[in-house]
Order: sequence, then C-alpha cells, then structure tokens
Amino acid sequence: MLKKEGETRIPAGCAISGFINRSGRRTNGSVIVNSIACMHDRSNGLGGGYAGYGIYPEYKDQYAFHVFYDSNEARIKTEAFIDRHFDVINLSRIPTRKHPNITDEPLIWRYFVNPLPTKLQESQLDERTYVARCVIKINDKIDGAYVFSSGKNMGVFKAVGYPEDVGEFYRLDEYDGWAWTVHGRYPTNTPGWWGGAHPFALLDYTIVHNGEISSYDANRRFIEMFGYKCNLLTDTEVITYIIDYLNRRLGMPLEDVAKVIAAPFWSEIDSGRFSPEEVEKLRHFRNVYSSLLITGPFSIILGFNNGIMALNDRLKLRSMVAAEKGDTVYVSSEECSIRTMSPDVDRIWSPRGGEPIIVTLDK
Amino acid sequence: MKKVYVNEDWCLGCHLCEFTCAAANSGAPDMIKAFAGGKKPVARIQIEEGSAVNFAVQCRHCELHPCVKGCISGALSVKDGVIVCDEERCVGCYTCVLSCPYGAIVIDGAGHKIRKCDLCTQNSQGEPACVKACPNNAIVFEER
Amino acid sequence: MNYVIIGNAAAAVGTIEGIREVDKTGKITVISEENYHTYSRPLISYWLMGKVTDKNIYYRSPDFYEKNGVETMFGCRAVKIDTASKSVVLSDGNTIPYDKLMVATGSKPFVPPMNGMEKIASCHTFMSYDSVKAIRSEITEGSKVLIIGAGLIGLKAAEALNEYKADITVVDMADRILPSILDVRAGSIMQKHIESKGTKFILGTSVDEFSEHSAKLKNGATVDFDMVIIAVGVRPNTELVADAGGKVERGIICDLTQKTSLDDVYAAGDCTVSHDASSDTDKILALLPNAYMQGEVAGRNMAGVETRYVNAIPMNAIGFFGLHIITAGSYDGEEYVEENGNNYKKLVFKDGLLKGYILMGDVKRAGIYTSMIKERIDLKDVDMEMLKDRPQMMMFGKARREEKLGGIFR
Amino acid sequence: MAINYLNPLFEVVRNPDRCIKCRVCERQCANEVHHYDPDLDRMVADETSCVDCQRCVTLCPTRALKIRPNENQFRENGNWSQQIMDEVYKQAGSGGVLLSAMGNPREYPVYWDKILLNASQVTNPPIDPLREPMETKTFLGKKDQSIHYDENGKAVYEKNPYLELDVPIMFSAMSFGSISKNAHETLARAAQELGTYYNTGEGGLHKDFYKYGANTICQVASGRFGVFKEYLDTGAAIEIKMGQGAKPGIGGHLPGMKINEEISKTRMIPKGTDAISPAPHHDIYSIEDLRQLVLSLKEATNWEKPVIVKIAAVHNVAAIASGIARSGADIIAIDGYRGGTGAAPTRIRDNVGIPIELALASVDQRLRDEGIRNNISVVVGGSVRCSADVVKAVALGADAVYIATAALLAMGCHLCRSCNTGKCNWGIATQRADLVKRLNPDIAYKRLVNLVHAWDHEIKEMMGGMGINSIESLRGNRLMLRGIGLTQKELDILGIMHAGE
Repeated sequence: MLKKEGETRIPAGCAISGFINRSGRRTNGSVIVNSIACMHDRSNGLGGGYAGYGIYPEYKDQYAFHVFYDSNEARIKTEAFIDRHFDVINLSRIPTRKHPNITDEPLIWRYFVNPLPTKLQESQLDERTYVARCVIKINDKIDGAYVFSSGKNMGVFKAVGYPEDVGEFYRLDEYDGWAWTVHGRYPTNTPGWWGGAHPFALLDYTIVHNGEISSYDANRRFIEMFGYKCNLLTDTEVITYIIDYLNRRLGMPLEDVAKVIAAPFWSEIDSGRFSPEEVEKLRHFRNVYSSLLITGPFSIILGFNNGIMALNDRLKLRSMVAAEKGDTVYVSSEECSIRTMSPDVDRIWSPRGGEPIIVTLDK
Repeated sequence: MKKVYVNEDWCLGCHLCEFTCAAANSGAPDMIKAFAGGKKPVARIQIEEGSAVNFAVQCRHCELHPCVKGCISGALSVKDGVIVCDEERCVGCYTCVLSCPYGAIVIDGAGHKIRKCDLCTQNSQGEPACVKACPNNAIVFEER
Repeated sequence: MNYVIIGNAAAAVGTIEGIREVDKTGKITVISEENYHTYSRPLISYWLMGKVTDKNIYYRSPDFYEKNGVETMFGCRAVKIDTASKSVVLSDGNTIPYDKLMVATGSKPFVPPMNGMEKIASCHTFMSYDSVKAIRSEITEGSKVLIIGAGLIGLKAAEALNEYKADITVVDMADRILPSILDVRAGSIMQKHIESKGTKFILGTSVDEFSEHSAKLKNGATVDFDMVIIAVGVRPNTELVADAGGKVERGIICDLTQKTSLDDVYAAGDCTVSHDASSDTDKILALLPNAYMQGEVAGRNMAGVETRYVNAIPMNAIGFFGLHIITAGSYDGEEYVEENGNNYKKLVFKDGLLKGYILMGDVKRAGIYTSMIKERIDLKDVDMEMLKDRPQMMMFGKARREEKLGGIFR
Repeated sequence: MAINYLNPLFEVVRNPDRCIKCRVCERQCANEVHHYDPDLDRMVADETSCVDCQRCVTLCPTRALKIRPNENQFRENGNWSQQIMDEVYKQAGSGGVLLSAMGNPREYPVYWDKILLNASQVTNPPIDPLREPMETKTFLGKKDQSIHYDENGKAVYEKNPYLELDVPIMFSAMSFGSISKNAHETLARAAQELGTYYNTGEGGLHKDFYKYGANTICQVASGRFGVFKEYLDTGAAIEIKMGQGAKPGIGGHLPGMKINEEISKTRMIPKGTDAISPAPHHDIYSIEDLRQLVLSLKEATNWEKPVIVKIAAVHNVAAIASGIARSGADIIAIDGYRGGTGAAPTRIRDNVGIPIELALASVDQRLRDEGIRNNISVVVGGSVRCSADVVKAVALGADAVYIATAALLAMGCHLCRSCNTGKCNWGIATQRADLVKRLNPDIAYKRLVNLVHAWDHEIKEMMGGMGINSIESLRGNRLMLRGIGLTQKELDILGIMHAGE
C-alpha cells in the first residue's frame, strides 16, 4: 500500500515556470499553461499546479480559500469551522472543465472570507497569523479537508495529472493575473494525491519547487518549533514555512531570506567581496539561522502579495533560467518554455546559485 | 648542511638509536641477523644516560674536525661535509679519540679500530638510521 | 704566488691543504730528500708489524699532488735558504725561487756517541720508511734485538719486532719507561704489560761499550744482540733557518702565524718550538696532529688569510701490545687517580681547570677531557663527580650541551 | 606470605629467535615487567605487573614481543566469570573500593553501531567534497532569532557569545594532573591548529598555556581548583562541570603524590595534598542555584563568554537539560556512560548512567518540543569513536561532539585502563618526569591534528553522499538515519525509522 504525502516523505523531480509583469498588467492563464506544456517530459502525470496573482480583483481584500474535500462530511465540518472564525463573503465550487486525463477529483470549493473581528481580537494574533493558524488547523485536524490556497487576490489550482491538463481542467484561460507560476511534478513513489501537488501555499506565499532538499528533516524539526506543522512532508511545504517565518514573522526582507536559506559559502564570505558589515551579518545569519539553511538541489519560484522571487540552491544543482522582455520577467526550468511565452526576449541568463531574482510590482 | 641533532628534552634513553645504528652499519640485512649468534656490532651513536636527562651523541661533522687533522693514517677525511672513516686504513691509534671534543669517535674494541657516524652515507639506509629509529623525535636530521 | 715547501710529511701536507683552502691556483713546489709520496711517519711501526700495507702507508691518496696542483722534487736536498734572492739552494746547486717558503724539515734521530758503536754489526734508527725497510730485510724469527731507549719510538719498535718473535731487550738510562708521557705508576703498569708479552727491560743503566754482537752495560750486565736500534730521541732539523739567520732555540721559533723571524719564511712541525697552553711553556711538540695543524695554519697565512695557531698542548694517543694510552696536557697540579687492573686514570687539576690527564686501558671519549684542557673550561661549570667518573657531555650544563650537540647557540 | 589469589592477567610472549636483548622493553616498562638476566643472558618477564599497555611491544625493534591474555582459566562458570571472581579476590585482599580508569568497557549495546546513514541516489545528487565546498564550521551558543530592520533597511540584531569551531569536534575536559603537561600542550596546540577548543578539566590552566586561551574552555568544577579571575578571563568559554559520564554522582580524587610543584601551582593547592572534588557543587543543590552560578560566571567575565554546563547522561537527562536550557547557560554538554576518566570506582563506571545516543536523542527532542532548542547548543561526548559517530550524533541533533579517549589514542594511549596507577608508559596519564617526556607534543599534536583532519574529511564524504554541503543541514536531520536491529522503543527514543522503512 503506497503512502501519500504526509504519511511518508516523497522525493520528486519537476519542472517550474513563472512570470511577472512589473506594471501589474494582467496576462491570461493560457500563457502559463503553454509554457509548462512544452516541458511535458519533466513531469510524469502525478501532479501539476498553478498560482495566479491578481486574479480576483473583485475580492482583492478577502482571503480566498481553495479547499479540497474528500467528502461532504469533511466539507460540512470545515465550513462550520470557517463560519466560526470568518465572515464568508462568497462561496462556490471552483469551476472546472471535464478532462479525460484528470480523474478522481475531490470536491473543490472556494471561499472569500474576512476574519471575524471578535475572534481575531480574542486570539491576540495579528490578522495574517490568525489566518495562517486557522488554515494549519483545518489541514491538521479535519480529516479529508485540505486548504490549498489562502491568500488575497491570488489562487492556487492544482491536481493530479500533467500540468497542462490541470490548466485546462481548472479553465485557467478564464483567469488573468499579473503573475503566474506553475509546477509539473515527477514524484517517485506517490499514488498521487491532489493536496500533494504544487504549488504549496500559505496565505499569499506560494512555492513551486524543483528539487529534493537534503536538509529537509533538519529544517522541519527546527521550523516546527515555531508553530508550523509539516503535514505533507514535502520540500515545498517546509520551504514555504521557512519563508513565512523569516519574511512574515521575523520581518526579514526577501534579499536576506535568500542569504539565510541559500547562505553564501564560507569561502565566499571570507573572500573579501563583502563589506565588513555585510560579513558580520552573514556570519550572524549562518550562526543564528543555521538550521534554516537549505542544502541539496532546489530551484524555487516564490510568489507573494506583490512579487515573485526565484532562487537556486547555492551549488545550482537544478537548472533555472531567467529572461526579461520589457516589463515582464520570466523564470523557468528551461529556456524553451520561456520562448513559448516570449519568443524574442531582451535578455536571457542563468542566475547563479544562491543569488535570488526578486521582482516586485512597481508602485 | 643537514646534520643529526639530538634534543635531550625528548630523548628517552631507550637506546634504540644505538641498536639500529649498529645493525644498519653491520652489513646485515636486518636487525635480527645483525645481532644473531651473540654478535655485538658497534653503534656509532652513544646514549649518555642521566637520572633525568638522556641524550645521544654522535659525530657533529664539525668544521674544525680535529679528528681528520690529527689522523695519522689518512683514514679520516671530509667528503661533502661528512667526516668519513676508511676503516681499511685505520690502524687504531685513537688519535681521533684523543682529539674529538664530543667524544663521538667510537672504539671498536674487537678490531682495534674506530667507528664513527657518517650520517649513513656509506650504507644502504638513505637517511640516518638513528633518526628513523627514534620513537620520540629526539633525534632529527635537519639544517640548523 | 709561488709557494715552496721543504719537507713532505704531515706539516708539509697541512701546508698544502692550508694554502689550497685559500688559494686554488698558486704554484706549490715540494722539495723532499726522501724519495717517497708523502707517507705517515708513525705508520712505519705498523708497516713493520704488517698491519699496514705498502699501499696504505701513504698519508694521502696517490693523486694527492696532482689534485692539489703540487710540483714535487723528491730526492732533492735543500742546503740553503737565500733570503736575499728569496730562493732555496739545492745540494746539486740548483736554486728554487719562492714567494713564500715553508720549512717543514722535521727532526732526525738523535744518536749519542757511545763506545764501540762503529763495531755494531747491525745498527738502525727507527724514524723513516727506509729505516724500517732495512730492519725488515734483516730481521728473522728469534733475532736478538737490543733497543736503546724506552720512549715512544723504542717501544713502538719493540712492539713491531715482537711480531717477528724477536728476542727483545730494551735498555734505558731512566728508571722507568715512557717518562715523557706517563707517570711512575702508569709506566709501571705498562712495563709489566709489555714484559708479559716477552720484551725485557733493563732500566737505570746505559751501554758502556758495544762490540759486534753484544753490549756491555754500565751496571755490569751484558746483552747479546743481532741488531741494535737506537731510539733515544730526536733533534729538530733547524739548520736551514739558523744558517739563514733565523731565530732558533731548541727548535725554530715562530710567531702565532707560524712565520719564522725571516721574512716570508714559515715553519711547522717537529722542527719548531710550540707554546704548550696547558703549562704555558714553550717546547717542541713533536706530534703529528700538531704538525699538520701548524702546517695548515701556516699555509693559510702564506696564502694571505691571517690565521693563528693557539691552544696547542702535548697530547698522545698510542698503544702497545693492545694496551692503549691517551694523555694530554701537563701533570703539574692536584691529582685524581683511579686504578683498576690495566685501567689507569689520572686527572690533574690546577687553577680551577683540568690541566692534564692520563688514561690507560679504557680511553673511551678522552677527547672530551682534551677539549676541556684546550678550551680552559672552568671546573665550576661542570659536574665534578661526572667528570671524575668518565668523559661525558653530561657533566656540562644544558646550555653548553645544546651549543655543542644541538647546534643551538644562545 | 599469604597466598596471592590474583593471577597475572597477561602473558608476555617473547620470541627468542627475534630478541636481540637490546633491553628497550626493560627500559620502557614503568611497571618493571622485563629484566635482563645476565646469568641466563636473556630477557625475562615478571608478568604480575603487566597491564598490557603495549609500550614494549610497540618499541621492540625486532617485533619479538606479544602480550596476550593469560591462558590460565578458572573453572568455567556462566555466572561467576573469571573477572568477577578476580574482583572478589582483590577486594577480599584489600578491603577497598575497586578502581578503574578510562571508559566503561562492558559489552553494553553501542547504538552508534546500530544506526545507518543515508546517501543520495538519482533523485538528488551526492556532492563530491573534492570538487565542491563542504562546510563543517559550527557555532555553539544561544541562537537568538530576533532581528529588526531600521529605517534605512539595516539589520539590527543582538549577538550572543558563541564559540566558533572549524570542525564540530572539541576535546573534552581532562585536567592537568589527571594527564601530563605534555598531553595538555598537545591538546592545546591541536585545538589551535584545528580551529577548535580543548578543555582544561577541573585542574586549572598552567601558565605556559595561557597563550592558547582563545582555544581553551576553562572548566569550573566542584573543587574549584585553579579557578580565579584571570583563569576565567583567559578562556574562550567557561564550563561548569556538574557531572561526568564515567562517574555520575561522584566527585574526583587526585592523590597527593601526583600533586607536584607545577600541579600544585596550577590547582592552587599545597604540594602533596590530595585534590578532592566533592560530588556536588556545594553551592548548587538545585537548578536555581545553577542559574546563579551561570550568571555569576557571566558577570565575572563581562557577559562575553558562553557558559557550558556539563552533565552526565542519567535517566532523566531530558528534563535536566530542559532546566539547563532555561538557566542562562549557552551550551549543554552531555557525557555518556562510556566516557573516560583517569580514575573511577569500577562499580560506578560500569553501572551508572545511560548511553549518550539515547540521551542525545531525548534531549534534542525534548528541547524542540519545548521550543527552546535555540536557547542552547548541545555538545555530546562519552565515546565518540570515529567520524561516523560524529555524523550520527549531529544527525540526531548534536551541535558538536567532545572527544577525549580518541584524542588520547591519537597520542599513543592503548587503553590499558591503568591511568589511576600514575605509571602511564605513554607519558599521558602520569606526572613522572621520565614518563611524561615520552609524549613529545611536537609529534603528538600533529597526530591529533591528523586524526581530526581525517575525521573531517570523512564527515565531508558522508555529508556529500547525503547531498548535504554544510553541517548545519545535517544537524537534527534524523531522516538521514535508520536503525538496524533495534526495538520499536529504541527507534522511538532515537526518533528514527528502521532500515527499510
């Protein structure tokens, strides 16, 4: 009997792709679907998924929960929980299109919610922490329910299947976003569980990730000290939590987050290319946040409320190319996929290991 | 010139240098054969033993080399800085024993000849055998 | 530079090697009366014993002169030094010019006038290769040999002739043997040792009159012999320098650079007077090491590098019939004596210094004592018990040991 | 004379065909086992005092010697082993407590040997340490996570005192007195060259070694030997020794005969007097007292130095560690029951304490469960024998390890376990000048450096195999471990899965 995510740790190879338009111009979801379709062989049909930012302009101030239910019973329990903690502005099934390659779909629901002010106050937490705790609680405690997207004006769409099929299934051609990321999965020992597909999301953080990190358990056992619960036992999950911890909770800018999770080697720190002050900081990071260093191969695209960050592990053990065309920045596992989105880019390059590409919306 | 030096702080007085030296210069292929049958080959290095201090003494290959200057037979000579003894020419007069300020010339009682350290340049050791044998690096072969 | 050396033994070789340490090219000429490649005079007794071959009697290798660029004139006798023209006149009338001259003429056997000497059938001295060759040609097993003189040369002759099972009698005016190097007690031990090997001593008397095959002694005894060896002493060959007006006392007088009182004329070896640092007196130190080192010092000075010869002391390493003696320095002072069978040790202290010693039997590492005399090491700086026990570096302090053995100078 | 019930433990086997009678065995044996018999013209041995230190065997130039167990056997008995019987005879003779040295030699399970490591295959690449950077630098100390950014975006953070190790291996406490001055010098010089730390033990710090202060951990133990302001100021860190794995619950005793001039000065006690460390610190009868000492020592050293609290691994080690993590201490050192000692009562050494592997696993998990793992670094010792043990310790959750027995082995120790006699033939656990000199620090420190370098290479190889290029990603990474032949209970305590899972 194969174990699903959360019951065992499943290493996976993958493809990722993504882009952002700095000026906030929204692009149709079909573009990102095409970009992953051309990397078909990097996936094996056991998972694909998307994150789109700026797709819910009409509900941009509400948290948009995307939820998988194994059963109606789970839905009822979850909705009761949501009702207790949130003011639900809108709820519906997420529209899908019947697709021959996408089968065994769970119940897929969407809720646009605001935290209940009284409950929020009671919790003595800031709003985002409150929401995150609630999401973690549903995922941890309610059997058969899984919140796979919980940010504002953004959404995750994922399923078991090839990513291009998943795109069609979710009718992404009906969404427009200023940033999209996508993931095609090649897991090695999973029966395929919808919740286990990527991107992984918490609030508006989403991660698509290609790689298999060797630091997993060191990271997991550390981050779990801070209220996170790594249910899925996947890299993306722990990376998302780490970024959430550093960026949201400690207030560390993403540039510094990259310096923690893909810290420069000591040989670089000592090479003299950094200012003494920077060296001091890097030494401090490597001392204090040493358990959040991520080793082993990874290339990730992090999506967040006003931008994306692409990052390779410090040895660059996974492929990742970046390109620029006008005010749009593309990142992908392979150049070919960028060319499907923009055949004649202005500039294309291979970012160095550990050097983040951070692109945010122009103000 | 590289010479053999002894650091008395580390000399244990174990006498391994003497036995190794004797064997190395005995012509026998190994130590067991060198001493087999009660043979007592002569060492060119000698341990001085005290209550707290021990050290080995062997030819310093000194610049003055009074042994060479006083040698009546011409057996002693300096070759590339190393004082060597042509044992065939030595008549055992011991003038060198009289002259050597370190007492480093050894008398081979049996043959009425002298033996002396030649830094293992005339045997098959390559590097001085005493240095290799010293268990505590008290004997070193180096430039000073 | 044109160097001329009269003589061809240790002092001459020392001179050549001393010159060549400094001057690799100057012309060197050696004038020698003896017609041999340089040989070691002390080895003649070993040669006679058969312990040294014809090949090994030579003091330096056969290519010694060639390697050192030395022109040899063997079988030539120098008869005069002409200081005015800076040349040496040979017996055949030829003159050899020099820029720097070394007189290393050594010594000759002293043969005192004795009654009836001219009647002796076979009479030899014991100083040269030729002399032992002559003895060798005559000696046979059982030959009766009378040796006049119980000094170093006489006893070395006795030891050598013992190899031929000769019947040896040694006669000396003195009442003990080896008086120049041994004290009474050590002499007596050595005498007994030599006697135990068959050599007879008649001491405290001298020859009254020789006949062809016997000698009548002043004490009334008669000694028959087939051969007589005269070994009563040596006299330095000083005539050349004396005749040229150089200062000569018991031997040639030199300064610390081994220069004689004559300009550009140096001298070294047994023909010179040395300063004995142990007794602070001038004397002839007829010793091979001394000759060589004087020669070497002279050679360096002749070649222009000023070098001084100091710290000479009397010292001897010799053995008879397997019993070895090493002695050095002077015996005037407070004594420490140890005796055990044939092993005899005497240490002489004066003015807080070790001044001299006699070691007989166990002579191991005697050079440590020698260096103490030469270097005038204050006895306060050594462990006296260890000093008395045996020669050892342990008796010095750690600092001195490190300096001596470790090459570490503080 | 009464009957001596004790048999020699060993036999000296001398090959007469090889022995050249050089007598090096005789000269080198402080126990006076070997003698030359001039009448027989051969070497003879009195085996009663042989401790099997192997000094003679090692120095014999012709390899003529072997020491092997005495073949003489008591009647076989599965319950009353010969050793147990010997101990009864010994105590019946002496009336005293049995004394031993070095670590517990009994055949308890060695959990290191029941844990296997992972390696990358296909799904992620192993990393070749010869081609890629492979980092083993380790920081020890409190890891305060808080940070904020000022209006210019500049990071503002507070730095806690820490130790910086180039390799996650330190030399654990061995006092000057229990080991020789040369052994101390060896540790100090090796620590300096390796970029790590050695530990003074409870005997103070010899003046000659103040120059190695930057690589020195100064211990404060219940006897307070050699503790004064300058001592505390000199080291890089201060360690409060609460206990020791070899003898949990008891103090130490250095007999007066070992208190020579130098040790007396260093320990600040009169020459020739016994140096007795009490079992407890008499100012620490509870955890709050410990906190006071931690803070006092910090106050005394201007809050500049990390404070280590060292405890023996005992049954409730996790709870104790939790207390220590809240005491203000920066580092906790846990010493397992196989840890060495210069002298301990045999019964205590062999029967008290728990394995370091289990102690480490439960402490690390407990601190994480309480969310205070960041408050403190965890250092473990008590028989870390090789680089694989180090890797397993780090993967179980240790920040670094302490080694001592392995360090002594590098210096020549052969684990004859006779340190308490003071006649160490290897010059390590002795104060006899002629024996001390046998340990030449010039040689020994290089051997120790070699050992740690070798381990570091191996650690990097193993890390590389796991696809990890920095030691911090190994720390607590228990997924890299699998148990073999362990019960579910043991696996649960270790927090690892069984091989094959």
